[in-house]
Amino acid sequence: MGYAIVQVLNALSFSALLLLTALGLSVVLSLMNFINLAHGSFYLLGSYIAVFWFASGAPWWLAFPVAFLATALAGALLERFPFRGFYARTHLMQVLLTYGLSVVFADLMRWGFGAQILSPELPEPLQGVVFLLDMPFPVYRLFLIGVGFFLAGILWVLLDRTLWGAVVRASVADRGMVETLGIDTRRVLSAVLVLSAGLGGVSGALGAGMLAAYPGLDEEVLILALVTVVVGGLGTFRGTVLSALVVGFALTFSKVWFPEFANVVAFSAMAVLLLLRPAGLVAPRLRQV
Amino acid sequence: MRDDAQPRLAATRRRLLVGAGVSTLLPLARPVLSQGARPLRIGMVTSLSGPFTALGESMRAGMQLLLSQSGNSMAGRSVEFLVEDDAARPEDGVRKARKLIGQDRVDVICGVISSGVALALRDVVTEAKVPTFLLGSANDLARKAASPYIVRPTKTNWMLGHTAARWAYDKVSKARVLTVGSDYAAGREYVGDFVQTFQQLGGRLGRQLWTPLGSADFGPLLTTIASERPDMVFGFFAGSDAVRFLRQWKEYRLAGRIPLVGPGAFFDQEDVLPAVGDAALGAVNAFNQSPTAPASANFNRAYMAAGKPLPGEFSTNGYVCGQTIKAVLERVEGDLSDWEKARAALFAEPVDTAFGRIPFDPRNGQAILDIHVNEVRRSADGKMINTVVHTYESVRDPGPDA
Amino acid sequence: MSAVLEVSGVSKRFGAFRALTDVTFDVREGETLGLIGPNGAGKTTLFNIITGFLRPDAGGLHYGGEAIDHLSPERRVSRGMVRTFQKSMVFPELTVRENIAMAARQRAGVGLRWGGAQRRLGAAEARVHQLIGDSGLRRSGGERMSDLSYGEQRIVDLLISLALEPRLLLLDEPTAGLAQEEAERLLQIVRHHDARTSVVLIAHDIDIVFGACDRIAVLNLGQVLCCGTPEVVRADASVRAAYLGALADS
Amino acid sequence: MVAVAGLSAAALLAGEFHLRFLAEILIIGTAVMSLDLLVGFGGLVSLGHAALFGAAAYAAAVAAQHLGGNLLFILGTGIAMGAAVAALMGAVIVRTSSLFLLILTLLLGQIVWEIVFHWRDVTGGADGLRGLPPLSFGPWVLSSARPLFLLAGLLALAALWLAHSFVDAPLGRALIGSREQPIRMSALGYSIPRIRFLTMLVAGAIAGAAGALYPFVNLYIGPQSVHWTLSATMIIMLVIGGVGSLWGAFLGSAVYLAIQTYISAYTDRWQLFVGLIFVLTVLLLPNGLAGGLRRLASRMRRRRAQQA
Repeated sequence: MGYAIVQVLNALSFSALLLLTALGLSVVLSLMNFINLAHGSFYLLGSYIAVFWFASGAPWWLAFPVAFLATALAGALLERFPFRGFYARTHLMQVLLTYGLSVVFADLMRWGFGAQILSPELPEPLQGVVFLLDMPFPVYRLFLIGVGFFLAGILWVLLDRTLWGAVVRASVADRGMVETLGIDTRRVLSAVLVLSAGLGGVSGALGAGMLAAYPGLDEEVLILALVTVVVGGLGTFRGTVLSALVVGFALTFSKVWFPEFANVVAFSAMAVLLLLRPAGLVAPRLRQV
Repeated sequence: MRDDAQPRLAATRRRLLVGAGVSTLLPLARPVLSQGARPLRIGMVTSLSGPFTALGESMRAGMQLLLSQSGNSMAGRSVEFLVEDDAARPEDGVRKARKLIGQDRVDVICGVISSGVALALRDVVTEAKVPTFLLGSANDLARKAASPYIVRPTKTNWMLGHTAARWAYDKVSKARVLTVGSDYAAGREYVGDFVQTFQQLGGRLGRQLWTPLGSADFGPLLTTIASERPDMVFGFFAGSDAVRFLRQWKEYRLAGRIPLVGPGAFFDQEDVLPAVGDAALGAVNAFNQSPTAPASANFNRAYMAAGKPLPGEFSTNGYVCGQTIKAVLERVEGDLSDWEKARAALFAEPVDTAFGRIPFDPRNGQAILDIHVNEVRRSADGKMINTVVHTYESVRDPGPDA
Repeated sequence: MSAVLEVSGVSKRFGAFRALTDVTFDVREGETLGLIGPNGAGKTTLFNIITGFLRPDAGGLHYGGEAIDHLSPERRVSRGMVRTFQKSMVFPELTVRENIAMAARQRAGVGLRWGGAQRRLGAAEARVHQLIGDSGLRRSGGERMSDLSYGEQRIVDLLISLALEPRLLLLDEPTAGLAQEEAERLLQIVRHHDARTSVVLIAHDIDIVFGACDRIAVLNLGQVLCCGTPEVVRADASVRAAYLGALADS
Repeated sequence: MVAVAGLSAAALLAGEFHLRFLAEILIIGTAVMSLDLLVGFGGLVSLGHAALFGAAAYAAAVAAQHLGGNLLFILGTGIAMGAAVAALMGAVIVRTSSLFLLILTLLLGQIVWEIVFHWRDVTGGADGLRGLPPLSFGPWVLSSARPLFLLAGLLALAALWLAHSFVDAPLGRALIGSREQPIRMSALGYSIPRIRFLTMLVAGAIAGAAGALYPFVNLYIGPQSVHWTLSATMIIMLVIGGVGSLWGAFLGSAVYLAIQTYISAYTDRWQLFVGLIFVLTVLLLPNGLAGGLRRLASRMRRRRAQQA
């Protein structure tokens, strides 16, 4: 019983991690229809920041806002050039540009932070463990679950339930209309991209305790995030949350039941899912003609 | 075999690409001098991108340290050192080796981390008859893939798996031993060799778990291990997998409750231990390398003086590889033209290295090594250190007999 | 005169929105049927259902006396049911000739060939030449589509459909955005094409519809208000109230 | 003509290492060119192309181990395997597009990789297969660099010709149509799944032919040749060379492999070079080097015409 509960919690904590990595990607995709494959780089940058911040002795919880601000700044610079010119381009061109940038950033980060695996010393309050019916479960993972779904909740309120969110969505749907209201849509789009980059950084800071930080992690995280967003159905926030749970449980329980073939089983499950629902779990209704 | 019709085409392209500054490396740019005065060209193939980047950088640093200590000369010949990146991809590694042989005309090839690259190189260097000091650790390199042109100044996976089983059976647990391994060639060999020896000694095993290479989350696996309540766990992971496994091993409070044993690469001093805090404290590993082994002391000092951390396996490997090359050259007075003779000279007498005094097995060119049992202990200044608690002397791979 | 297409009791909802409710009418052989109605009346949805791009929630379609509800869009095309779209849907990167040939080859049954069938391919090419020549376009056919004016693009768009030699041609606002003269030329091409082809024409321009159509169906809020000759429709009080009146007022 | 002249000049002048390197460029280039059919003409960005290439390579290597290296037999095996995997992948992906297609091909390709990686008895697992018998054609053994290079050259020329004929044929035109206006294509009665499926088969067969020769350049095949990272590398090569030009694929693979082979000896930062060149290509040369060269050529022609 304790075993089953902890395995479910394991799945939930991994889902939370997936959700964290996917949120930023999902936000730009759903609101701006922009694919940012450099998202993994934001994540990894956030992880490195957390590693050094935790080691510095400054108040540990500040690591998260710092990671957010630093990557948001990087996002703001990239937004000016070259992202801005690619919002209206095809998905293919966006994929190529941002993937190319991620290759550049990967090597720059390796240059700056070295090739060694770095892993943060977790702050004291997160090092604990709880025993559920005699089975151990780390406090840090409970923290991840909490923060992951909390952040998703905040974003949902911010983007779906506030005027600001309505403006963002309207800016994408009908740019001209919003501009006649005296709103600078370019700044709205910049703000979304900066938010997304910051989310990437803060999720990197949060996830560093689980995934560590090393060259190549950016790509691994990107793939996980991309699979999550796509399985969820492009451009829906609800879909991303649902999909993080589905993918997280699929990956975790394939490890529980078929550890040796975990990847094959999980990949096949996701492929079948995409076959059955070719537009993802939650497909936005689009008029074709 | 070496093609003497060196292409002009390529030489100009290279010049275009890299400018005149490196033209000293151009093979045609220098007149052919007498054998003794011609510089010795050593080409290293190692991973400077891809998953083994950190290890490759360490290996290169180890070799460079030896070269600078020797004043960039061996047995009176000056040495030119060329490094090529294999990105841990065999196809790339082979191409780079062919470049070193065909274009740069190296006298010696060394290096390699990935077993796949090492095995792929085997036929290339054998066909080209280039003396090669190969550092991958797949068992086959000392067995089916052994070659008269290959010398192996490092361990095979069997040497560690086998020794770990002897120690585990004698000192840790004779039954209810669970194994967990990264599901790729090295993991299969380490765990397989451990299981074989352990069962031959009469030990009884519990579950055997495998997990895909590159796992982000070991939570499900660790929960399974916790529910199995084994008396001991033998495991192998490398690089980022090792770091994550060990950290999560501690987070799930298995550290200190279940003895953990593995081959040394799982607890590498340079690559893994600095990244896991005290998560590996008390874990035991069988390893040909240990910073506390007496033979390694001089190397440790010199390596750290160069601003590096306490050395791990691959920096030591790079250094030992250089020591071996140097020993061969000194025994034949710098003349490698007769490799048969040089090889016989190497096998005739052990070589003193940072791994200790190593004799080479004439059947396969494989080093016969002392294998240490290291326990991860806390040093006076709080660092985690692989500390020798026992040494199995002269462990010899079964080689072609296996 | 027998019916080519019978639409009986077709309904379609999108969530809470009733796009079509119990729509019934027919299209007769050789006639031109106008389909008018205000924005959002369901005209394009109806086209999508007829051509198989959407499935109706209720009701059915008969084409040439045969139920076709189970047929994919491609199968319906192969039986001579051809449509155009509200916006111009040409292949901008290809030449005019290649645009039309895409349809002509499909009509000749060689759309997916790779090698062989030279004779049929040649016939398709000839057909393309003929269509371009008959259209009155002053173009050789070698120009890239994206270099053409909008009016010319719409004409090529129509020629693509005609190259399929349709039995039933569904035109979704083919004249929208065209100058009077261009619109008339386009309709002329349709009329001169083949007397046996039935045409369903959606258009906003009432003059065009009343001038060009044998019969007219009026759609409002997803329902057919009235269907008959231009005179009958003009006289219908409900149409006047719902549609014509509104237009006249504005 | 230029291509044939270049190939024969290289065959006469270059040395052992360079010939083998050129053979590798031509083989990888052929695989990248087959990807161009999907990406450049069909708008189908696949991250699973290495699975077609690599599965064919393994099939050829295993066949050679057991039945010898007869060239035609090996080529046939590779083509059949490439087409078979492409058929499986094609059947799955025909109804998806854009990012869904990207992820689905990634997942399917990685499933192939997992099979290769785990089926140790046949594939050698992570270590790959080594010590393959060399290719043979009648009495000739094709193990040294020059015949391998000529073989790769012939393969590349044949594949290029085949791809051109495909693109010019009605099927290729329909593929372009399905990229430009998929909805209109259905309205013209074309079955887009069928177009995509047939294209996958063709691309798979060409990639399979390239894959069949690949293990024999080094008499080795490893699981990296199936991994998605090779697919991503192929896309980088394609973009640098020029999407939609077919011959640009060879240019792209040459540039990429040359950087990787030559720059990496002097700096650890070669990936930075690749990344920057890639980004600059996307920003400045949307049609890649092939498009850039073509533009340059036409400008020079115009200038010459003005002078004359």
